[in-house]
Amino acid sequence: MPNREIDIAYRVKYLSILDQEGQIDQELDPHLPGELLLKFYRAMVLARRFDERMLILQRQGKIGTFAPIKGQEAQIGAAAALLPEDWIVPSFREAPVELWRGKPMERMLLYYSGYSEGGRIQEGLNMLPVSVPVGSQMTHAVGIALGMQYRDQKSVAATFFGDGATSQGDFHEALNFASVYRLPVIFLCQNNHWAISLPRSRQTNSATLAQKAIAYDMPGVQVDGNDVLAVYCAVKEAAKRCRAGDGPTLIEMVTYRLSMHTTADDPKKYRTEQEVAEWEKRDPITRFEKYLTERQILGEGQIRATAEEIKTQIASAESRWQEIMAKGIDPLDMFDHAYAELTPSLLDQKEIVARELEEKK
Amino acid sequence: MPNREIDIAYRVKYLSILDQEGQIDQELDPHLPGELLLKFYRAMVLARRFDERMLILQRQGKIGTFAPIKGQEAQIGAAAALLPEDWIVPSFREAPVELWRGKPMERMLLYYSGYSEGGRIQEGLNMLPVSVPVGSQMTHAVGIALGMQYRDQKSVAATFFGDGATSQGDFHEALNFASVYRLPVIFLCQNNHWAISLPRSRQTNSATLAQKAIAYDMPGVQVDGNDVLAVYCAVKEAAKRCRAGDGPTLIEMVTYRLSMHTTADDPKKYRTEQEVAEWEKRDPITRFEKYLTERQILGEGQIRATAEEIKTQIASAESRWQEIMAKGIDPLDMFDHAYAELTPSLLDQKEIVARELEEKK
Amino acid sequence: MAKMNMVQALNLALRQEMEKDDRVILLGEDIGVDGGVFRVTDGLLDTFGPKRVLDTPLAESAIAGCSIGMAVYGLRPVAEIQFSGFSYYAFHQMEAHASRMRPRSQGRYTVPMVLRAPYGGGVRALEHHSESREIYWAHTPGLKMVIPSTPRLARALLVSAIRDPDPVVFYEPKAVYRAFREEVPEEEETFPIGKSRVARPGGDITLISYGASLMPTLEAATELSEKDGVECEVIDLLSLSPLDDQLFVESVKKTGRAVVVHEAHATYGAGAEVIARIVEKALLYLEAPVSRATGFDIVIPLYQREKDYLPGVPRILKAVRQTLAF
Amino acid sequence: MAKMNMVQALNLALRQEMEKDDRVILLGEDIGVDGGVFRVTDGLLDTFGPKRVLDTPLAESAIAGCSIGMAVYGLRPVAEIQFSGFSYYAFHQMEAHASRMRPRSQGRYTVPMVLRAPYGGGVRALEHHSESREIYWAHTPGLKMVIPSTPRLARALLVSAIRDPDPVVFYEPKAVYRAFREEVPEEEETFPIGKSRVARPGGDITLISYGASLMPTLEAATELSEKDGVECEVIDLLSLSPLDDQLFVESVKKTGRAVVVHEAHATYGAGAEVIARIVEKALLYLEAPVSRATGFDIVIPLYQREKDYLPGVPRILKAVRQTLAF
Ligand SMILES: Cc1ncc(C[n+]2csc(CCOP(=O)(O)OP(=O)(O)O)c2C)c(N)n1
Ligand SMILES: Cc1ncc(C[n+]2csc(CCOP(=O)(O)OP(=O)(O)O)c2C)c(N)n1
Ligand SMILES: [Mg+2]
Ligand SMILES: [Mg+2]
Repeated sequence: MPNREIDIAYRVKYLSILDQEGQIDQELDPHLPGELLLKFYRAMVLARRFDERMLILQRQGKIGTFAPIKGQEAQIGAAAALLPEDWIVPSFREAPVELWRGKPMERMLLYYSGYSEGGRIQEGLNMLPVSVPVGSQMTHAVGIALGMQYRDQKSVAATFFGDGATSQGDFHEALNFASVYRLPVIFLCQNNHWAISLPRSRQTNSATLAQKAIAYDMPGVQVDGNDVLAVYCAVKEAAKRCRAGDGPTLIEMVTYRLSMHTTADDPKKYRTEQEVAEWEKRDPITRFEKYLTERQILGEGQIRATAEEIKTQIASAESRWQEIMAKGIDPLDMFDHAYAELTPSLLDQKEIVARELEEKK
Repeated sequence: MPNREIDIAYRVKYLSILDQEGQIDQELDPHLPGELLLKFYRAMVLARRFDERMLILQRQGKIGTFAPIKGQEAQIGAAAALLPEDWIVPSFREAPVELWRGKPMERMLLYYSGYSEGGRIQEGLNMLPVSVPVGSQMTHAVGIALGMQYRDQKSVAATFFGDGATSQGDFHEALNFASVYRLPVIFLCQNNHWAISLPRSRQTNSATLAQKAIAYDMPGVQVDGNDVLAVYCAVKEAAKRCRAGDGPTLIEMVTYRLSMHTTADDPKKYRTEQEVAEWEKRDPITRFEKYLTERQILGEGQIRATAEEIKTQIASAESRWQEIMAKGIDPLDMFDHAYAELTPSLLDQKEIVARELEEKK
Repeated sequence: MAKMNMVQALNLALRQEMEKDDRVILLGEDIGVDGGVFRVTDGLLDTFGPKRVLDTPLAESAIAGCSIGMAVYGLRPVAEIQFSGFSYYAFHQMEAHASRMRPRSQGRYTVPMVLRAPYGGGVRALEHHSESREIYWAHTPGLKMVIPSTPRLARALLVSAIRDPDPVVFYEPKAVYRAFREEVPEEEETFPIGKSRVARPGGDITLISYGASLMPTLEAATELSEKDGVECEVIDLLSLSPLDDQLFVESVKKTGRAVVVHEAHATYGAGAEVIARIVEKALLYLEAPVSRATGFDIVIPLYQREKDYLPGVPRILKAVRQTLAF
Repeated sequence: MAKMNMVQALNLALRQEMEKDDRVILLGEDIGVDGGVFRVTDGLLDTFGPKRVLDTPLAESAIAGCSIGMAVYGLRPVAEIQFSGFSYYAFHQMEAHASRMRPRSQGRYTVPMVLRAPYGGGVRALEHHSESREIYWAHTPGLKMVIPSTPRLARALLVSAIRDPDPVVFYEPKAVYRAFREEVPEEEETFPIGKSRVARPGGDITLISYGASLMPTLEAATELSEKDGVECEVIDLLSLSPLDDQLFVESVKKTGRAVVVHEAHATYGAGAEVIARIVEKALLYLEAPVSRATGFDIVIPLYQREKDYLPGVPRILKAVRQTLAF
């Protein structure tokens, strides 16, 4: 057969469980315990409320630029499908995941209000700091997975990135390495349809992002990224494959950035209100709330109670944040984490700043 | 269908026309004129003989390191399928293509004997210089194609690279840009099974390199890269698509590096003689010679005459090379192509060398 | 003449060069529909269309690589890297190709491209958005590296950069983008690449700076004049490569004292080369060590600490007074 | 003690550290089966197996990125970039991540990795195989940058680099790889990163150099002693970052004169920083301008012109004699 079609082993799948009306696909229902479903709900609402609060603080000049996550809360399904010993390597739009994992809100506020000290991650939390250079963090997850493989740990390294990030060379290199070494990596692409002003359709010409997995003979899955159940199930399955030694998976979570790119951005310049309205109908929280209510897992009272609780929780994080700032953070700290030990030049330079601060008093 | 397979538009094809016994597939025979077939033959033999001669010169210390092309001569089929106004952006293992395009052998000898002057490309020849950093040249072809599109030229930019190069991020970025802008680029991957000591199977996990095109909804074709007719036809077709405005194609030419990676390399360290012997049976020249002979396009006498002619041709190129070197090339030239104009510092620095050379006399 | 900030002045330069020369093509992330995250390319897509203003996928190496190809083909690409902190994704392309196409092809091919990128601190930006690492480019032969300091100069230098036959890396001080306005003539103006200028004449000490640091340097000079009666001669380098050492060497011969000011890290920063040139060409005129008021050898911290990191007026004043007192 | 060339000495360092510490993992192109194109990793795959000696796909950015991940996870990756000319594919990874993981995470995560790469000219190599651009790394805060000059020092310095808690870029002068042999003790030796050394004591003039340039510098010193009766003190920097200025500043205080020698481009090269430090700390001791005998501000040419490009003995002699005659 000298002119034939080549049979490509991998096919790309699409998964959706809970549709935008809150109707579940009976066959695919993972039958998760109500308690877990409520945890999902609470995490998504917390993420939404914290995001709204950050936006207000930013508009008041109390924090600097940050990347809102509104509409992408179902990402917590991915974090929920992993174990604490698994590693998470985020991009910069994973506040919901960071919260799920237990990063304190005051630390996030500290970071976005311009204190490097906010970047610290508490001991025991297997998560890298926010990574701003688009696409660059995926190979770190691959390296971590190499470590797990070397140490015979049956853990997973999951890394998040956007649709825009798939255009970076580092995306390709990361998937290739992960596939060549059959590493326990889950590549979680948050396709939120926009990379600042560039729509997904002009970012790359492929019908799906998931199909890019075929370049590496790697399973590729597209899921409804606003469906927390689908996200959870897809990641759970990929994690199972990882732990069994069957290598990496690429998961495209189809979602939408309902808010601006960052607080420095004006999306009116490049997209229609209509498009946004269309996606508001597919809000991950609304449909999940509807589903939980209809199933009587969640009641009116509980919705209100949760809202109150979350309000208090955010307020008290803000107080702690204010306290930390009020206590003061030594500006000279900026020299202390450059290297394990200060170099002679840095000692001199630290001295310069110390004197400047002294004179300013 | 919430859990369904996604239909990927593009399928990958395999093309072979002339098998390793020199038997042609009647249906696929492109029926090229005998004259053109003889031109192919001559070009492949010239490339082989020049390569052998370079190896001798290198072993004698007369030229420096270079990358032998033995076994990969059918690449000229790709150059032959293009027009003079098309651009070629090579890697470093395309001496046959460079010769086909008319780059003088003395210039190539000059380059590999350590004279930057050898890098010059004559006016009118649309070809970039050899590119050593693996994978980096593909985006240049994409840029050239952007230029063609902008200027409404119906030309093609064809770029060569190896199997190893497909692992570089720049490969991915180049294919993505070409596909997004629907550019007239042909990506010609010479899969010669090795990247120095790394076999193709460990370079990437995909069954084919051609299937990587699916990541960009781009046609991907795998051809027998030792079959000059298949290479010619595949590139011809891709070029047609380019000129019609239908965008880029990825072509994987399956071939084999019969010689060492470069003259600094010892392949015995990493591959078996047996594997090489296996591939010698698929030699692109042997099969083509057999085919031409059987078809009586080529006779014994002509084979000998061609060999003699080529010998003379190479010898006279060597003489011209020796003449250029004997005439002497001014070492101070090294400053002259840094910028359009020498900067003040470079004038000073050129003066330093001028004085050093003076004192050495 | 209209009063413009640097963003507007850069926009003017791009617009006029695009009108004049159809080889000029812009490409970069979010430069079209969005007009660039700092609005430097605002309105240009509307005027010139998507064939001349390309919104690219998110890949800096490809942006540089395609620019190289376009330039070889005969165009004059002006690529925007959204922040200089991301220009290092394109570093190997510029290092290995843009800078070498001319020598490699022995002059047959040239790369008349411009790589624009906002750089520097002082605007409360996120991580990786405030670096000042121009030396990476300035130390790379085959490239030119310029940094304007005012709107009018930015416009003139950008026009020169676009017309330059060689690749130019053009860093734009984002702290200056909207800091002040200056008269910018509608008619064409250029400024020669490879030349510095006297930003303020004076005879007591020479202050050498560029880019965003020029503002505090001039402020310090004013204060020194007013409070100390010291007249600083301020040299604005503008071009880090080729480096024009004539102006500052002449100035130091006159003043005998000098301070170099820049945001970039001190060690292996531009100040070092400036000092080396002074030593080579005017050692005997020196009456005091040349000192440096610069950023430190650490990553620039998040925005609360930026003012402690950046060489502001107090640090400059101190360096000048110490140098004078030596 | 066995006599070893630098390749063997580096191999010894890797082998012993791998034996001692199972966190040490090697990765790179052709480092396993092939033993590295310069054979630095020869035999290590056989001894330690494919889990500790990884032949990687051809992607420098991923090599660096994976090393960062491995280091964060608690391993001690030693990555080889086949030639320093290709290390710039990994530049953004090192610039944005390796160098910043510690400050970004406020000390929670560190990147104890080594990025090894052969650098420099003089071995008749192809284009992109002869660069000397260590300043890119040395100017990057958060990284360390060292270059050994002899087999014994190479071994000791590599051991220190592997044990260092921070990322170290380790350039190996390939012109020295097989140039000479030196006694290298079987037992462990380290050399502190951030320290330079006196390679030859003397009182008349200070020559400051490092890496491959140390050989011609020492040759020139011998010739000056024999022919001119001039005793040069030769300082071998070894560590470009952190830069140890104490030794050369002390030496210049003694001799009053200095010449810096390196292959790298003159402008913004290491020499500039060395001169700036001398000016800052020992200006009044200087009896002549510090001069530089270096590579030029052009891409290093193909091998026939290398000797005219590189700072060889004649260029060094001339610089020294001019400095002495000043
Ligand atoms: C390497 C790099 N280039 C450019 C930027 C500026 N930038 C920040 S986010 C962004 C778009 C990212 O799009 P995507 O990957 O889809 O993630 P999203 O913002 O949609 O979550 C850009 C261009 C950056 N941070 N890093
Ligand atoms: C960026 C880069 N990394 C490493 C090298 C060293 N090197 C030269 S060729 C080569 C292998 C290339 O393999 P492939 O792409 O398959 O081309 P081939 O040599 O087989 O023609 C390597 C690693 C290089 N030239 N450039
Ligand atoms: Mg996005
Ligand atoms: Mg190959």
